[in-house]
Amino acid sequence: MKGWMGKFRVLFILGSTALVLSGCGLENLTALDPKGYGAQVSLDLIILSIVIMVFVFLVVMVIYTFVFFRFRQKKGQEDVIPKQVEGNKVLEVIWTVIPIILLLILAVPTVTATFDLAEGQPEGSDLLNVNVTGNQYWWNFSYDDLDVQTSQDLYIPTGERVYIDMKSSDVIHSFWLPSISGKMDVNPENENTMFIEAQEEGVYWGKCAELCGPSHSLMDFRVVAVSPDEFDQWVTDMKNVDPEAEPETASAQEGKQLFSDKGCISCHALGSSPTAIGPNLTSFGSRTKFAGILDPTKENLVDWIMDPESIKPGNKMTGNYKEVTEEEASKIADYLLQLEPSEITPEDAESE
Amino acid sequence: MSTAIAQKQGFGAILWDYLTTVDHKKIAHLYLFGGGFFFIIGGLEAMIIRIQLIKPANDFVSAGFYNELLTMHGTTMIFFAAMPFIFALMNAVVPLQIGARDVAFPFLNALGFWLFLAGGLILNASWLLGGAPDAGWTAYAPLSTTSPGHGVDFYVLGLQISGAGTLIGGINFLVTIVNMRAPGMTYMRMPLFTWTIFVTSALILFAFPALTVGLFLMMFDRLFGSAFFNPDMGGNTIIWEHLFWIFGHPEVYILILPAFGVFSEVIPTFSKKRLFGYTAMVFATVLIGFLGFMVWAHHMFTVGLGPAANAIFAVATMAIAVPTGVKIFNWLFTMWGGSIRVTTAMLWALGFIPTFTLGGMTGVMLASAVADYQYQDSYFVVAHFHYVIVGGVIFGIFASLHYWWPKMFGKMLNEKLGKLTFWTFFIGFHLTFFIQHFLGLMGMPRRTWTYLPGQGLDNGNLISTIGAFLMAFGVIVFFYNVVYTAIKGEKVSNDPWDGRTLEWTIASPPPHYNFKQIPLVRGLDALWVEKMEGNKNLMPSEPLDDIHMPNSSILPFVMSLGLFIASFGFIYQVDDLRWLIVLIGGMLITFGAMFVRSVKDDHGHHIHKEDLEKGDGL
Amino acid sequence: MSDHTLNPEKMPHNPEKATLEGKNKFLAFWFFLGGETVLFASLFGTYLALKGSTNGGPAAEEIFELELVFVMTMLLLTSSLTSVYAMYHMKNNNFGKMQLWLGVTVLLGIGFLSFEIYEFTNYITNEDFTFRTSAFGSAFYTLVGFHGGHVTFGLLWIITLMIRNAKRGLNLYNAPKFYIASLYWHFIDVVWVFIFTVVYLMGKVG
Amino acid sequence: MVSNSNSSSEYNRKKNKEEMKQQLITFTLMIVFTLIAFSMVIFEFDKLYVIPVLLILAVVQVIFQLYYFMHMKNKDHEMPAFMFYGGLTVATITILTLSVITWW
Repeated sequence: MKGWMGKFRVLFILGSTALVLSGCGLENLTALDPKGYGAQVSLDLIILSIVIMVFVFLVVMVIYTFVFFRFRQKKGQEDVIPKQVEGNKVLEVIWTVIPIILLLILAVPTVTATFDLAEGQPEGSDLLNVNVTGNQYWWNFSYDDLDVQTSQDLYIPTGERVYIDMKSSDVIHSFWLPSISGKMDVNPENENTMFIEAQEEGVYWGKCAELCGPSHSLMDFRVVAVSPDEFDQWVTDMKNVDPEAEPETASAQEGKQLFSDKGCISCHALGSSPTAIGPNLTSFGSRTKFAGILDPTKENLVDWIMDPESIKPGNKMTGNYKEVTEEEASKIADYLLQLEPSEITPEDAESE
Repeated sequence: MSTAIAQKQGFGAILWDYLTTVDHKKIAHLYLFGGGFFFIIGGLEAMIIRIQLIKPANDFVSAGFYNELLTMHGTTMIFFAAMPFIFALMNAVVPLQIGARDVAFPFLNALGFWLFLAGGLILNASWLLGGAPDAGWTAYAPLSTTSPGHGVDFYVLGLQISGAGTLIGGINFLVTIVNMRAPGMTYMRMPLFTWTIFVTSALILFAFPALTVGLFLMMFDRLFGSAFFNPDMGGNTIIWEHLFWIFGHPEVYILILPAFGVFSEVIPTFSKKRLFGYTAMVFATVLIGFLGFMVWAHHMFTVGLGPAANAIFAVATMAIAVPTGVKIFNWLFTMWGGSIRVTTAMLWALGFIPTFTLGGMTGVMLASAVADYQYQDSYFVVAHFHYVIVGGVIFGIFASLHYWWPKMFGKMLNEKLGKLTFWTFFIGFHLTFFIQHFLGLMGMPRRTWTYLPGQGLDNGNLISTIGAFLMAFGVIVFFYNVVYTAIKGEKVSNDPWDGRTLEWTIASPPPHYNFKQIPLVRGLDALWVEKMEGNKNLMPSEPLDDIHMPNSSILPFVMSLGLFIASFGFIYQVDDLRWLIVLIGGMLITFGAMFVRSVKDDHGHHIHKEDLEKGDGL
Repeated sequence: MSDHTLNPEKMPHNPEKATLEGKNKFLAFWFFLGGETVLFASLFGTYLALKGSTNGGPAAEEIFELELVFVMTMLLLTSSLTSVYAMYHMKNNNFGKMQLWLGVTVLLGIGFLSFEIYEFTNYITNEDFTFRTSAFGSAFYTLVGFHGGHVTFGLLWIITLMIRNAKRGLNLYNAPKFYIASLYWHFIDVVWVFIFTVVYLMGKVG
Repeated sequence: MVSNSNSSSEYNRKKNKEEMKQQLITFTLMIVFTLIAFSMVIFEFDKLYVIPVLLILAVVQVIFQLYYFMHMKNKDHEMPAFMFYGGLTVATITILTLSVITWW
């Protein structure tokens, strides 16, 4: 489908630049400005279907406008009785056959693309595999082959397919990365697989697209696409993390103590230990957002620790740790903010 | 129990008359006002949703409450506004169009209405009793099965009971149309509206049982501890999705086909031309109905059914565009060469054609499975289904109400107010929903309580909310029109629109026996045929004789009341087993009424020839 | 309608379809059965999707007892024949014999139902296999239970009809009622044929 | 007139009897099929072979029920047959779906 799609694409790029300039969504979030393979395939089909459909719509509207102005009852014609036409077989055949042809033009690339995007991982390839777990209301990413765990921010290398195996720990979620790949549901009883492939570096927005509870709209995540070298660096750094490492500042040291005293540690894992009840905090200091939606400032983090319910209603953190004062929360925040085990951070992806 | 008696007596008598009526015309009134009531509730919910989304990071309503609103908006609008409106039209028009004195089962007809009302009240009672359902109108498990509180229980029982009513109604109209057509009305002489109701009723018959089972399974899971949708015990949530959509997709056609039927009556009447390609239209209707059962999995493209299933359902879905396109072109060519009068009803039809074409366009776009990976569960889908359901069904209902109001109530809705309603609603509608296509593609998921600033979604949502207010204004004007007409409207003759079908041959509103003598039908557009031959009315097919009519009965109301009561027993027995008493009591009322019905003979009554000759009716 | 039109001296050949009400009932009931087909299909589909999900509880091949199912099948099949006999006598306008054969049908139905109740109690008490054991358990009891519910309703329906009309005999008003009750009874048998095949026999085969 | 209606009812009686005979044969066949089905399972025939045969036997039995016991073979049953087959179509795709594209 690529060859003849090219012409449409040129047309569309001209048109879409105009649209983007006039505000067609946020870069790295909108599906209209694809940065990944799946999103590109989807957009090609979207454009093709729009072109066909706009053609149909124009035909309808031309007839409609003509009929309306030409045959509207005029003064003095109230008693005119038009000829009662039964129908016309030729016309019926025409408007049955032409749509069928138009639909076939759309159906063939649709079927091809459906099988293309469903392609599994080739046998014996060493492509990256990530296990994605959807939880109310956060995402866990586990690189099982690499022995690395992370939450909320998914790091991937650019230019290669990353296979993600998705499963939910509670209700159905849907993993949606508009600018990279479209979406797939995350079901509780079976594993769904899709691949994502980012073509350029960047921090891409992801969202949960299946209603999953009160904070469904706040279940955002991000994909950090970095160059393969940077990715390898990141993996090495993450592997060498020492979860027990002492922080440097006194406040952060106290924070570390509070982190275990207040019961945080019973839900949140550090390092590569497998998924716990809450997000893995190994590289918390480098997070693009806190709790998926808050700008990464200390103030926001303190607010979150003090009262998560007011920020993400229905989350599972509320009420599951001992009460903290603002001062204690600030110390815990200091501890968490210095958890930056890797030099590779989202800024590397964005600065490119 | 006739209108004559009711008019002489007070409010109590009228109320009793409506509680016991089995007259299809009065049941149509009941459906219309029942549907109107729930339409207002669903509309208010929609307005709160739009106010919440007017700006980013808004907290006009809380997240939990928002989920209740969106669930109730969807459920109410589909099951308790659109469906009863369709049933109101069926009841008001079909027996008249086929030249029958009533439906095949007048008693069941009343039962269908009261079950619908009981279901709607149960569902909405949840607002007052600790929270509405909050898992979306699709109620995907396990979110729905694990949802705390009793909200989803109200959803399950409300839909189950109203669904039973719908099923009864569907069978009733199938039999009515098959068995009770006037002499000479062959299948290929049936008005297209009756045809669409026939196909719709068949869809109801085959689609609703799947929902019934789905709801039973969910009820067992929530109230009796079974494990159908509980993955921890081997359950499987996809079963719910399949059962829901095996019902859910035909449901969309159940709603839209009658609207197609309405336009197929309105457009010929106001173009003064017979429907272009009647045979093709009938065939297209049947084909749409049939294909409606083959495509449900296009709601599940992202579920992970695999590429083969996705490809098959994608192609099958696209196929539906063909008969739908046939219909659009046949409507256009009905107008071609006609003499178009732009009344309010016709205005809605004229507004419908481009709007629905857009909705159909996005429908085909959605059918392309891979493109759907982007649209699915985004605002693009929200825009699409509002284009077809509002732009198709609601436009159709507005058109039909303006068209048949004089027949139903004997008074003409005010045309000026009608046109004001149309223009505000039409513009408001496009303002609200057109922009949502783009919001979806720009990354706004469906059912989202709020969105963050700086994602490029602010302006679109603001425009959308402004449009919603305009739509609300249009609806308010319509309700004002209804009240205005009731008080000041002019009485109309039998045939105010220069109609073509049988319902325009009798008085407006019709006497309760409809036809003094059953007419003899001599062609498609039976009245038009006679008009062209210079006859004022149809020839009777029978001599004037006693007319056999069914008796009114309170039993349908009592049966529904019993189920209404029993539902609360079902819901609350989880908390306290003493509620089982309520459950059993309610069921006893229902079964008792059924028992009375089956052992008490009811042969109906006769209106005597002499009374008919006096022209009085009773 | 006057008594005369309902009790003509000569019964027509098909008394169940002699009046418009009868024709309507006949057609509506067939349509209803069309809908019931989808209802049971949904239950069968659910059962097939979940029959392997035993969640550590008993599986199909471990618990089903074919002897019992065979007896139940024979009872229900025979009751289908006896209700055919009843309709045969209805068409010959022999009310007494119709009542007799309906009575036999009811007895066979009660027999079937008793065995089913025994079967369920046996599973629950001796095999520890309940509605809540596993998804398989839920699906099994729901499918077979829905059928059992239909049997119960059918029995109550036929008994009510028999008692109500015992004194006044057959007429054009109640003939359609008897006829559709017997249709319902046959449909119950149709469903059972699939239950014993799909649930029990195929469950035993594995 | 009287004798005429008598002879027609005589004719009907005969026809009913004829039909009853067919129904008895149907019943016998159904019993035989049931016996075959049960014994195939009890004597543990090969699974690959048993399941399709079981299903065919069930379908044939149901056809007997529908066409003979429920009279679908008689005239005036076009509409019932049409709607029943409508239901059967939806039923088939429902079962097919739930047993094929649900996981596994």
